[in-house]
Amino acid sequence: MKSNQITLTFSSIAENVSIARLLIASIGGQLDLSLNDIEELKVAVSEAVSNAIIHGYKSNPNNIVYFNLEITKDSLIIVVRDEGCGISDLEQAMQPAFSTDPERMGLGFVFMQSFMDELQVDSKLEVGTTVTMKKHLKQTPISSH
Amino acid sequence: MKSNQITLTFSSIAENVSIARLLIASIGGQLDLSLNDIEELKVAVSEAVSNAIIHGYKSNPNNIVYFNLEITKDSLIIVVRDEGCGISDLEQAMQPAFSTDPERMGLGFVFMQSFMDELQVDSKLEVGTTVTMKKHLKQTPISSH
Amino acid sequence: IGEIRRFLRDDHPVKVPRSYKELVYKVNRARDELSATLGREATIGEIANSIGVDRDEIVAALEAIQSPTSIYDTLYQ
Ligand SMILES: Nc1ncnc2c1ncn2[C@@H]1O[C@H](COP(=O)(O)OP(=O)(O)O)[C@@H](O)[C@H]1O
Ligand SMILES: Nc1ncnc2c1ncn2[C@@H]1O[C@H](COP(=O)(O)OP(=O)(O)O)[C@@H](O)[C@H]1O
Ligand SMILES: [Mg+2]
Ligand SMILES: [Mg+2]
Repeated sequence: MKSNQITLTFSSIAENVSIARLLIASIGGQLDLSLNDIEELKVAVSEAVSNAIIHGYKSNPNNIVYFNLEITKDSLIIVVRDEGCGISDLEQAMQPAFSTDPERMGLGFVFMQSFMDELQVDSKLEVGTTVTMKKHLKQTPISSH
Repeated sequence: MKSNQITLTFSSIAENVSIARLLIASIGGQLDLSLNDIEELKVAVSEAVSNAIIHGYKSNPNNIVYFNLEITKDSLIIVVRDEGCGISDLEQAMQPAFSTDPERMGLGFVFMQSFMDELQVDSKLEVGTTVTMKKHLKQTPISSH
Repeated sequence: IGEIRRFLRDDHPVKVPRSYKELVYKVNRARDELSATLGREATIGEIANSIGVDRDEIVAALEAIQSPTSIYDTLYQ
């Protein structure tokens, strides 16, 4: 697969989570991954994008979420960025079952971590949050089409 | 449907045409358009994006195509832009069956025109081409083509 | 978790055309058959070839039938 750069920016409304999911799934299709791998990518992306909308922007629809994909020979790099409120205690936020919202499960970062090969979160209060996730790609098996 | 802004930028490779198609189809679904309307939007978008890649950038993968969607209360505005070679004679280019490539059918602009409610093309040699297409929402579309 | 499931279900009414459900049924069957034959997970391209559709049709159908509820159902079994 050729190298490829894709950027999606969108209003922070819940409907757009599905657009980000479709985009990553389509890229998973281009990379000829298994349905299982594609599902995992979708979950990781959903969690990161939902966090940007719900936590970063407090569901205010007038903000913009930045979603960037880079495909190289051996990896898929996904960046989800918001210019929202930021995270005050990152170590705590990333702990399983921790959430600042009692209604939520606090498993978003756990999913990102377990479904991706690398996860890095950078955040600054009142500046925003950037989530960078990497998936190593196997050298492509012979695909017939 | 709430107002929504979505921008997709991508490497000018043929595989990415299908991403633009998926995206517009998903938006069409959110807008609750008919399957027929969605199919037409997909064709109009494919034609505009393919033109940017094939004609604007001569299929050089190191260039970027800009695809912008804006949804307002009463319309869907689609902009496809390239920073490629531009069109020397726009009036001629938009005529049915005209193509600078003898292998092609020259019907791209015809489809865009007939499937969308408004079409505007701006182009400048060595600067690039911007295609702006508009679909009115909420009026019962009596298919006229 | 029951609360959350109900919330997600009520909050995201998803309309699914029957053709998508049928396609997903075929996809799942092809996936099982191919994976058994190959002795590994089938790729989406292999599944697409075997049932004669584009990969993106599979992608669109899977997303359309997917409600947030089903994500959590899968993950919390
Ligand atoms: N983009 C973000 N902006 C601000 N805060 C965030 C962001 N992402 C995560 N957080 C914080 O980290 C916590 C844990 O996130 P997560 O593991 O996804 O669980 P949940 O979303 O269920 O709360 C959130 O409750 C929130 O306080
Ligand atoms: N984005 C573009 N950049 C440069 N030239 C273009 C662009 N879009 C269209 N053209 C020119 O206009 C002609 C007609 O386009 P179209 O109606 O789509 O037919 P076709 O793509 O089959 O040639 C093309 O052959 C090409 O010369
Ligand atoms: Mg979360
Ligand atoms: Mg054309």
